[in-house]
Amino acid sequence: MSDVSQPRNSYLDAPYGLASWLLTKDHKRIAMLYLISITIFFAIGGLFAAGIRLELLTPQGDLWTSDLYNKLFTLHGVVMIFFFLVPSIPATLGNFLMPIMIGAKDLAFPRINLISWYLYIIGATVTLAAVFTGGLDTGWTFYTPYSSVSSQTAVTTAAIGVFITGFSSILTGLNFIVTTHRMRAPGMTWFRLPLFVWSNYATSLVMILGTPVIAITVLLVAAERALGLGFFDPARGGDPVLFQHLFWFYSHPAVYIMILPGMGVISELVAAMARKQVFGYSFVAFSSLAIAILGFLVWGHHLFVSSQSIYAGLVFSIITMLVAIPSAVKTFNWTATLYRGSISWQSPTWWVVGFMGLFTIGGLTGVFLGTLGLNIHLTDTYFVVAHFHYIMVGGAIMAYMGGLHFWWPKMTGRMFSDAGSKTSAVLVFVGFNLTFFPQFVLGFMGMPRRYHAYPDEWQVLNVLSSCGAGVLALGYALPLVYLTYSLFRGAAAPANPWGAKGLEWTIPSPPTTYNFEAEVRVDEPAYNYKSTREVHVG
Amino acid sequence: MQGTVSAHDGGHDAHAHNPNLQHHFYSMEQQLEASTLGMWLFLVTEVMFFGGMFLAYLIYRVIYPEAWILGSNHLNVAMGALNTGVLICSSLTMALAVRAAQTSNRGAQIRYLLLTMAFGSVFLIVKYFEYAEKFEHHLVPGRHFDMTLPQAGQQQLFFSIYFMMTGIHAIHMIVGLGLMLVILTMAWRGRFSASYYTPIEMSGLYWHFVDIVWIFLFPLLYLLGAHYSAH
Amino acid sequence: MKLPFPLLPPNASTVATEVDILYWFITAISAFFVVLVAALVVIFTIKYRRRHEDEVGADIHGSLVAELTWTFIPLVLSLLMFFWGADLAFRLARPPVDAMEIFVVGKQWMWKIQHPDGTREINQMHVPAGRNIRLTMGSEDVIHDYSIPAFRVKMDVVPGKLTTLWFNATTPGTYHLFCAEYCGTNHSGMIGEVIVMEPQAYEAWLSGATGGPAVPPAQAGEQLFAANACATCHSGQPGAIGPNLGGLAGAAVTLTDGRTVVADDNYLRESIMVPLAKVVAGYQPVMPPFQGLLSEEQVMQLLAYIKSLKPAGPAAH
Amino acid sequence: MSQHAPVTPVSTYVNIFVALLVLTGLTYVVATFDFGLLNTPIALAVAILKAALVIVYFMGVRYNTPLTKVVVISGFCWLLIMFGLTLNDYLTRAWIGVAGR
Ligand code: HEA
Ligand code: HEA
Ligand code: HEC
Ligand code: CUA
Ligand SMILES: [Cu+2]
Repeated sequence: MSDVSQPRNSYLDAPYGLASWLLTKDHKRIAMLYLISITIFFAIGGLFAAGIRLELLTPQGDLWTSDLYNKLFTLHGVVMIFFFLVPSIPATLGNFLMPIMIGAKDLAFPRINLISWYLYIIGATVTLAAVFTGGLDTGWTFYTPYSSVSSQTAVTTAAIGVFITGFSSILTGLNFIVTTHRMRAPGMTWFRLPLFVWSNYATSLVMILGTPVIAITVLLVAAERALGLGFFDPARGGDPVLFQHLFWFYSHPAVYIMILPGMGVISELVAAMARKQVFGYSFVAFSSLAIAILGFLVWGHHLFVSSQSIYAGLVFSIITMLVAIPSAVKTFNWTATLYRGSISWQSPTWWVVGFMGLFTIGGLTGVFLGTLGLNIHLTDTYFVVAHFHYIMVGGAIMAYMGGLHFWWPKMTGRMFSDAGSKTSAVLVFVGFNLTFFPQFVLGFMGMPRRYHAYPDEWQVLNVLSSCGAGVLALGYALPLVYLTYSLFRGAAAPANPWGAKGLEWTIPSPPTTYNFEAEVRVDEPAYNYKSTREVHVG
Repeated sequence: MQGTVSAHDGGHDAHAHNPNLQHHFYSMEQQLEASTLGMWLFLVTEVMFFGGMFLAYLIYRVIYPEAWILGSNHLNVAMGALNTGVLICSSLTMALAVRAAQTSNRGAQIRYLLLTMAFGSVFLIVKYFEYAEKFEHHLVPGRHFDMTLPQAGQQQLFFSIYFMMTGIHAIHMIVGLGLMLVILTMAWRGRFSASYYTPIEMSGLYWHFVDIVWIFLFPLLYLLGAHYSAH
Repeated sequence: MKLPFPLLPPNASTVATEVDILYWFITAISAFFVVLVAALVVIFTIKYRRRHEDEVGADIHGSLVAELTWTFIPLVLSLLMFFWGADLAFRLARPPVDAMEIFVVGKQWMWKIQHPDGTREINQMHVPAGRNIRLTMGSEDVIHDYSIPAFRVKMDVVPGKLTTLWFNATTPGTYHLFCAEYCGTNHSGMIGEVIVMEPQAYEAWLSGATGGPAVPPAQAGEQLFAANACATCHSGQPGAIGPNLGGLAGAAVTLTDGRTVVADDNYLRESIMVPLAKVVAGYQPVMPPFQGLLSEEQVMQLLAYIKSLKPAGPAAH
Repeated sequence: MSQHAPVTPVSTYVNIFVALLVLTGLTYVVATFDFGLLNTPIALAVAILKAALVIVYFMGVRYNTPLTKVVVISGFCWLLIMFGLTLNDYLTRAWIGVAGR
């Protein structure tokens, strides 16, 4: 980032040197640190995925041993969930944008923000240590008694890694909540907040209320393995299903940690790309809270065939239906926002369109699974695998990529290749559907998940899926190329390249260390495009 | 757009020169409110953290009521009660230490902090003796557990939960003592006064929280079987 | 049209069609919404594409009527799915009373099956078509899951308790049997087949099957009852150390702490493995625990024996 | 407990302290009697009361903003959600009378 026109005092080069980055308390730099780390973990997780899909090209388990295969999908799940998707949007875009969007100079606790990154790195290192000292083969769900008694792999180490990373997540959530409550600029009332802030706020609630429970849960497993204590051990009368309750008490809400920030990004992007007030602002805002709260009441839908009481199943099933409603409300509001908008065909829109289709499919197949009688046939099959990839890869990552492109000029001060981004969006969309749609069909036919070998008659669909994964990988590798390129050769970005509304677009790209030179006072609602003409592009 | 950038006071002037005001806050008021909220949120995460263990306790107690009573009968109620008293004393001295900061009384701060730490240490020492006793009686789950006890398996569950909960509580006490050491040095240097005492106040919240956990652990673990032994 | 590879699972049980109807119903609703959303998004992006650089969208803020509409319609539809699915689930959960009972034991990594006449097999389950069949399942180590996609049924097999699954196979043929809960290294090898036969063929198969002398589970249970000296305490005589087990299965039992529980399979299992967990009122807690001494299969046989006892007890047998 | 909150008199702290000690003694004594099913509710009620005293007085919640109060209360609500919905499973397991359902 040597040449031209960046403001000399941008946060990127205010203090120089590696130490100034590793000890920074600037939320924007920490966001960049996170960006780099999660990209690495995405690539690692993707590498494991490639291993999975290669094995599944043939029905016989002939490429890897079954042990290795089990480690591959376990580590794929663990890395993608705990080290990529959970921190992805909040810790990068959220970290960068939350303070700016509300007119603050930083998050409430800058030092804690840095600590949270270090915890993430330590947790990740410990987990990687587990990978190299025996791996991990429990599935990302760590089900007991397999994890606590039976598995021969480095479960204890991995559990401690996840435990530590949990605190990183807790601290980020805590920081965001306090920031939203206490750091808003004068005039930035709750109903003037950008919807991205609302959704990150809701996410943070889930983080601080749920994450401690997964922390203690994996700690109990580690203690059971390492210290000989017994919590879930059937030989001592322990109930393995209790572990599942504890695990899903966090891990269901955690799926909303993964999607809510994405929903926030989509709200921002829809408004900016259509230059229009988000349809039903308060419904979209409150639906985030509704998802966060109701999301805590449905975890039992992962236990429908686990020998949980069927009456508990009833309760969890009906609340699962209810939690789908706020997502429906959001989907329709985004669609309605496009109506009579002025829709740009620049690349962020392409990611948004992809998100809308894939998220809807992913969400609706969740409703299949939440239906009590149907879940019995579909659970633990590839139908579930397809469901969650549709939401997490098709939904959350699509949103993340859209957001990353949209705010890239602000974060780096550089414009990227719009054509590159569009190509990548199309590749991802096509590759994604090719990879995961056949899995719905496989799932309905009964192909169990976590299978290293499968009956011959399912090969065609599996090959399709593996080919799709190749296209998908290309789609994800491409941005790596042109975004990196843009850092060195990209045109300098103006303060407001999209002609969008929002405090972040009023300051230079990239911003200065404390974001705003003077105090900010807000006097209009978010997405106030109607009186716009004279304002944009400063 | 919204960024009508203006010079706005926001209480800026009143505290502008307080050396304890961090750059990204506008006022001491805002800084204090942020810390308080942050601390309480942190305590909520602690509630959920211990909550996971309380859930395990609750469920197994529902399934194995008898084993729970048997297990609880092995605990030393007198020591548990003593420790409850000790912790309550430490909470009082902690509250008084914060009060001493509010009234800018450096000597009292130091005195009360030292007392708090003393009580905390007594708690840990008593705990040590309790643990030692459990080791001796083969009540530590695992290979050496006394399998001749009735419902030995289920009692192991009870003791697993007992050791996990009290163990993590004890770790919190140790962390608390470390925290107190930091606060003590700060108090020593006269950092706290009526105009700024956030760190001591926040540490106090933490200390009281750890006390509250024990307030629940004591009846749930120790007193459960007391009326049986009294017969 | 016949594809060289299947896209749908075989349909071979009475509930399969019911499950499929619900599946296609939800698929139809989902397809409707996916198409609706996708079409609107595409149409809007094209129709309202930005014409010149300074253009902004129309100043529309929202509409309460619209919000209520698209809250209410999905709500009604999803509640419909819920009730339908719940009703189906209860039918899948409650085995008919006349069902024939087969025992299944899962262990890393095989399925052991025992028929009512004592015939055993491994990783294969022969069943007669047109009969209600109830599986009582236990696990020797970790959690497994007994899954037969062609029947649309599946149930976890959990260590430390017994679980139940039932079906009524309609079409003779051979179907996949999977372990659907991850259970370690050879999870994907813990597979087998379910062979549905005409009832006569099934009877013939039973009598021709090898695998050792077939002792019916209840009879094996009786032997175990004697071998483990259960009868010394459970003689059924008045004044015996332990309660009379005759007629116990399914009856209500009062415990020392005043609670009343129903003596279902898991209660009986627990009474044998961990007797002191629930002590029957009027008795001393003296029964020794058999956890670790009896295998899941033996417990199932003991249960079969206990269930076969007339109220008068073992003596009258 | 904002900067301008009134300083609590020492007597209040001491009173609360005494109350806590008395309540501890009370649970101890009460536990030696058998109230049957009421044993646990009584012990818990006393513990909750003690915790409430600590939270309200020692931790000074009464001088805090409504937001802090909401935070405190919601923490315990979430605990109840976790307990409640898990118990919802365990307490209804035998209802249907089919093992494992
Ligand atoms: C980001 C992650 C994410 C998200 C957001 C969701 C969202 C949802 N999930 Fe998913 N889920 C996972 C990730 C996620 N899930 C993962 C990882 C697993 C597997 C874990 C494992 O076992 O490894 C899983 C598993 C899973 C199961 C258990 C399957 C099993 O193992 O048996 C269930 C069951 O109910 C379920 C349901 C739902 C529902 C109802 C939603 C809802 O929130 C979806 C709501 C959205 C919509 C409904 C779409 C938009 C609405 C409309 C267009 C209007 C029309 C709507 C109606 C008519 C209802 N999910
Ligand atoms: C965020 C979560 C996330 C993401 C992004 C993905 C992404 C992918 N997942 Fe995965 N997946 C899970 C979460 C996720 N998954 C979880 C939780 C499980 C369950 C685990 C369990 O059962 O315990 C699972 C399981 C799972 C299975 C089932 C395994 C089994 O049950 O046996 C399969 C099979 O196809 C699969 C495939 C894929 C594929 C093809 C991708 C692709 O989208 C990946 C594409 C990405 C890349 C290929 C990398 C990106 C490329 C670059 C950045 C280029 C640069 C790289 C280099 C130069 C090295 N995943
Ligand atoms: C030392 C005597 C003794 C032996 C040996 C013994 N039991 Fe028992 N059993 C008891 C007593 C006493 C009770 C009642 C108290 C209780 O519930 O623990 C009981 C209870 C039971 C119950 C629950 C009865 C009810 O009414 O709910 C079952 C079932 C049972 N035993 C089965 C067995 C089996 C099977 C064996 C052998 C494998 C066995 N017992 C061996 C003494 C014994
Ligand atoms: Cu057994 Cu998987
Ligand atoms: Cu879920």
